Amino acid sequence: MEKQDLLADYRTMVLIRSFEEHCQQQYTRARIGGFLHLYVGQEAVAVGAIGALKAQDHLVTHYRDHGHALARGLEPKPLMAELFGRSTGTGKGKGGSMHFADKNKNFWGGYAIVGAHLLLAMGIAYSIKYKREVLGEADQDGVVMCFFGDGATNGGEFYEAVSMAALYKLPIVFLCENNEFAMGTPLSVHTSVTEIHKKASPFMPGERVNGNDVEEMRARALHAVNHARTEGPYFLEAMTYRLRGHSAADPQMYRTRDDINARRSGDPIALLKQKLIDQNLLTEKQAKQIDKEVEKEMDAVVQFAEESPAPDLSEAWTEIYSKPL
Amino acid sequence: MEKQDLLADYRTMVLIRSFEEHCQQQYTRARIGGFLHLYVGQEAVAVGAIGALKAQDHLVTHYRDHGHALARGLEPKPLMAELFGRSTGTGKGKGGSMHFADKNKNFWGGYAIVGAHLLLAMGIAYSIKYKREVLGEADQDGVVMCFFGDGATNGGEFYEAVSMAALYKLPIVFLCENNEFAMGTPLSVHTSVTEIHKKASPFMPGERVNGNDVEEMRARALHAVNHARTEGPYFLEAMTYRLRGHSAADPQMYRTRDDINARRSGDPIALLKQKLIDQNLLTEKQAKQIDKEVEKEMDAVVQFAEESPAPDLSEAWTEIYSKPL
Amino acid sequence: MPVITYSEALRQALREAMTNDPRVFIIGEDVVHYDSAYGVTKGFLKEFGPERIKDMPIAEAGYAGLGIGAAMNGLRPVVEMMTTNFAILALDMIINHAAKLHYMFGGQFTCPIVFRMPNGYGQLSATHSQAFDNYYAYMPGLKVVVPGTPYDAKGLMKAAIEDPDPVIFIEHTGIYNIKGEVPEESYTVPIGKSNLLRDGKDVTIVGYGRMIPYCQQAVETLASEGIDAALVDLRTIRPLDMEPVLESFRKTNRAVIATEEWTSVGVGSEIAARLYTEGFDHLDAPIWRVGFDEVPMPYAKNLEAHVVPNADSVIQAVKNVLAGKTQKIRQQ
Amino acid sequence: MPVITYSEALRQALREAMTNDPRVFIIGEDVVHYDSAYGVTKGFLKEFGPERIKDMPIAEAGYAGLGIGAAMNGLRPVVEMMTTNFAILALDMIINHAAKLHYMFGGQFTCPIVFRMPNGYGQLSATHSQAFDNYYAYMPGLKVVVPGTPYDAKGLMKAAIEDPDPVIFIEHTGIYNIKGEVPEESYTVPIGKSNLLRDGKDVTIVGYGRMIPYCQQAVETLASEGIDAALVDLRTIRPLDMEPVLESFRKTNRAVIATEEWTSVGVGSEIAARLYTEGFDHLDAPIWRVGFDEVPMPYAKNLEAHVVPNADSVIQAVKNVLAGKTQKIRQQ
Ligand SMILES: Cc1ncc(C[n+]2csc(CCOP(=O)(O)OP(=O)(O)O)c2C)c(N)n1
Ligand SMILES: Cc1ncc(C[n+]2csc(CCOP(=O)(O)OP(=O)(O)O)c2C)c(N)n1
Ligand SMILES: [Mg+2]
Ligand SMILES: [Mg+2]
Repeated sequence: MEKQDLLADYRTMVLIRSFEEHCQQQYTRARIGGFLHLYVGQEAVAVGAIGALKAQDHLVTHYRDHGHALARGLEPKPLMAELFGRSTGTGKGKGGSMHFADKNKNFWGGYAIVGAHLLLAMGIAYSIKYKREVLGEADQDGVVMCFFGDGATNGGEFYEAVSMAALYKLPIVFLCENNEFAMGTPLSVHTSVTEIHKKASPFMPGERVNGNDVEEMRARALHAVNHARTEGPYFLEAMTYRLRGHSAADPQMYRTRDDINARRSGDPIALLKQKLIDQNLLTEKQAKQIDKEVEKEMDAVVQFAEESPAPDLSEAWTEIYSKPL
Repeated sequence: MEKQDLLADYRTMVLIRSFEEHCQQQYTRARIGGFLHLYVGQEAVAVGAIGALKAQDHLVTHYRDHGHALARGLEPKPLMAELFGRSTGTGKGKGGSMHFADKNKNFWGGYAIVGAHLLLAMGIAYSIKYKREVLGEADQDGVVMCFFGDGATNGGEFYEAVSMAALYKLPIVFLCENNEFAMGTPLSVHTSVTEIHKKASPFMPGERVNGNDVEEMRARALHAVNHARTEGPYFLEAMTYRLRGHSAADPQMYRTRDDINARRSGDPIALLKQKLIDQNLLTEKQAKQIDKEVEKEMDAVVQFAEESPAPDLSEAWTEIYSKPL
Repeated sequence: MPVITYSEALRQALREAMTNDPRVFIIGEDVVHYDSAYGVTKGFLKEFGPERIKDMPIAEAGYAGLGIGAAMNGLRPVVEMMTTNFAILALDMIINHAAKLHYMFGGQFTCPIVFRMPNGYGQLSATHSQAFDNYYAYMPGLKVVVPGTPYDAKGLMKAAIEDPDPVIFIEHTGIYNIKGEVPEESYTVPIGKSNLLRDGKDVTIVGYGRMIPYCQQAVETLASEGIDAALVDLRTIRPLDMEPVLESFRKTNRAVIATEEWTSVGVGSEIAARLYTEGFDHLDAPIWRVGFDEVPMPYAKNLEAHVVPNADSVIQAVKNVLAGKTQKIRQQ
Repeated sequence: MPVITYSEALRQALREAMTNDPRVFIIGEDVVHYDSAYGVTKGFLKEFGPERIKDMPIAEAGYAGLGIGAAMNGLRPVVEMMTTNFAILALDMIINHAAKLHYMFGGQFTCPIVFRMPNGYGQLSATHSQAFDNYYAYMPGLKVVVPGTPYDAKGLMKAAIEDPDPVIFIEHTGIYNIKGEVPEESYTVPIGKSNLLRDGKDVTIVGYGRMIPYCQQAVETLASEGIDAALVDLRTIRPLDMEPVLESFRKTNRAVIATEEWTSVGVGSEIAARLYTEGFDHLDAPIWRVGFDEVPMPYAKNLEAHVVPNADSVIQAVKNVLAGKTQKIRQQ
């Protein structure tokens, strides 16, 4: 596996942040509709964890999927186009924010039924093993990484996924982003086991890691992925904090501005920036330069989305079945 | 709580066994229809555990409910009548074997969707706490005991019940009868965590007990019920073995006659009988006498069922709603 | 009479029930800290305290079961499912338990519970924009109400909470803000009674829930064009009360059925089947059904707008019926 | 041609698919150690080994999801749900995932999966004796087949496994042992095509699945009484192929719809609605629908027999239609 390039990670994190800021803007301008769940504050989790994956590995995630898609290397343009509901979007405008996907990158998509996609991820992991062991495809050594939130660990589908992954010793990493809230419900209100990884402890090894530190995140993800590839499922609980509302329309009655401000010290981008500066890998000036470049890229991204055509109305009736009747 | 009367327990266990043998006979004679899940071999669990309950406590169970009903003190006659589909049955002939119930005994019924009734049990426990704390009913100090099998611990409803019982610190004992099979599927084939109580360990204390020893069963159940009454949920895993098929129609392809015979040494009735004889609490002659009395009682039970009328056809249309529209 | 929103009407009914009966309590996702996803029970925490309204974990079956167990033991839970799309995770609880347990234990237990759940859409894509009215309306043991006006929202909610049996209460995110006259006093609207909202002689429009405001618009537009349409609001979809529909149909001899669901195998199918059968001697033209186009809901604004019904769809359907046209339903 | 059971016909199709394509595998509860709950895949463990057929934990959503994920990644799972009653625990997987994912990701993923599940009853009481055909038939993105003969059981199973999209395959515990002619060779029966089983001039009977054998009996009895009934087997209930039904109806002008489900808001409702609408000009009498009485299923033998449809119910319905009677459906 590659040596971690912290500067590249920094750039990706800035890119994600900027993408999200632009989403918020375009949502306010009503160019983006529906539910918009921003990833602001959690960037180090996606960048660190997904950085631990190889090309043949697989990714499955939930509706808060922008950061995961960008970290996996999906192009921002078709993603923004998807948000605009344009035919050039990753889902041809049919999926929107919650359903980014790119089959070519083994990015199996964002799903919007909380907890449900863990089962699909488990199934994909099952199929990898089946292909290797039954179909004799020796090159099938991929690992599935599945992202979800703390709130998603209360539902039965979570449990069935974890339990079956263990039963069949599947190559899968369950990655819980514990951002301390499920929508507006605080962690301790929605579960008695607030150390989320312990919920999986009867079934598999796991640990809690600092999800705001991209280095630690990547290191532990590498360990987890390695374990999954060679031995079986592993559970990672990444502690992080969502700096924006649950969705772009969330009035955030459940916390104060002060609450949020108090957590800005944990902002993973600020932390990484300071670390890079401390290690003489980055100067303030270079950081500004990165911001500028990213900003410019984003302008082009928004422009691309804007200029893309809306889907033809006949598209409503395509892709219901892959083989029409 | 009463001092355990081992002789009374013995009698109840023999009663359950005999009831089940008669069920099997009547099933063969097509007087009983549908699915018939016998409790033969597991009698010590019901008698021991339910013996730990007080009158104000509650019982919820699954489709293998005959032993639980009898141990709770339901009369055999209306139970047999229910099996015969007669209007004198506990459910007026509408429920059958899988749905015994008696509201007056806080026996909330047998349910046939595997794992689902754990949630109802959790809800009943919630209501007890609510009545005490919100409605101010000081006498609400009941505990719910919920029975289920090893196979039932793989589904999401199990998990949600356990997790929510812990979150709300409910007065409930989860009692898993681990009889090593879910229908024909062996324990180690259906789960990676064969020490079932560990599945609940992130959420509550629990332990494995010898479910074939009625003394141990009752002692640990007393501990569990006490814990539930004063502190919150508790998990008991009772090790036992089903000596008959999953249902009366099961050809038992998944184990041999030898397999079963090898387990007869664990037969809870034989074990208890020996213990009582060893302690000079019972003679072979007295044991025979008990068998005879029970046999006689059962003859009357079957006769009652036989002579009871089938429900009037109009009964098909009653009790769909409690307040008809 | 005060004019208030559908949402406020629901709130009044819930508040009244909570105030009058301490056995009534509310559970659901984000009903407390988030102050309720669509604002219906906003402020209830302050008013009733943390034991009477409780945030649930994201475990739909779990808290449905909590409610059912509590109802069996004499409480009166109102369970808020955030949307009907998530409620299918609790179907086993609702279908196999709430709907069945009074019957299967020979009447020993009752289950006085209300499941609130909204339908709706709004660029939310395929999994968040469905209607499952038919899943519940099909089921013996359930009562299913779908109010289409603020007045009925309040009256049916009161009736649902007072009802000793399980009631599925289907709302709609698209009409929480519509307004209408609602008495301040307590009243109930009976479950199982359809309501003639407007008499007319040219065609009978039958609908419920979210389609009612659209139908009301349609009826007005049609009137301005000289078409006199009757409108019947079913209000309850199990059990179905067809009598007011038939009474109107015997005068108009033509009908349009407007339901917001995929058209095939829906509640509208049953309404059509009954209307044709029981109104057989009064049929002048084929009935037309208005619903979603039968595609998973797309995200893009233009596509979504293209496949959902609205007032115009109803107007067009009426015109088709009056012209004697025959509907061909597309499934693919 | 060999005469074999419905069950054996299914087995042949499954065996053939398993033999020809190593991507095909079977998962379900008690399919291995118990040798399959209703015996359809008996002996498959020996024939195909433990990786190709696997006992699942009692986690319906879990193994449905396992199948869907595997299907997305190129395998061809056949998922056996022990009965349709338990399958509702997997509805989120089927409805919100299998049915939607091709569409919502703009065609990037496919989901070639077959969900097998039997309906049935037999003194099993309320939670084990239901039919949910309508839940699936309602859903865009799914195909739903319900074979009523051994021939179709084999041919449709082959077609379902070869289909690149999710197929719900509804069987019935009551007809696993019926017999019929089934070619030994490989063949498929196309999904989405109804089948005229018998031509007739007096009335058109429309049914599918378990009702087909009953309808066949009914048709014979009716013939012996001088009533010439046509019989159309829908075979697929999504998408609906109404053309053969209409063709017959245009000759008979009268129809009976026989489906084993609660009558209201079922698949039969849709068939009736379409038949009335599209056959409007050919209506001579109200249509009659045969189904379960709308009660939770009781355990007692006499009660159960009283509320389920059979050949006699179909015969009686035909006579009612021929007498011009109007059906009143009872919901309570
Ligand atoms: C089954 C289901 N129930 C409820 C919802 C509504 N909902 C969407 S996101 C969410 C909160 C999820 O919280 P968490 O899993 O912690 O993820 P986060 O949003 O914090 O990343 C809820 C309740 C849903 N989409 N699916
Ligand atoms: C949700 C659901 N799935 C499947 C079944 C069919 N079924 C009935 S009992 C059973 C096995 C249950 O095993 P376990 O929980 O160990 O209980 P035991 O029968 O051993 O007492 C199965 C699979 C069911 N009733 N409900
Ligand atoms: Mg969270
Ligand atoms: Mg067991």
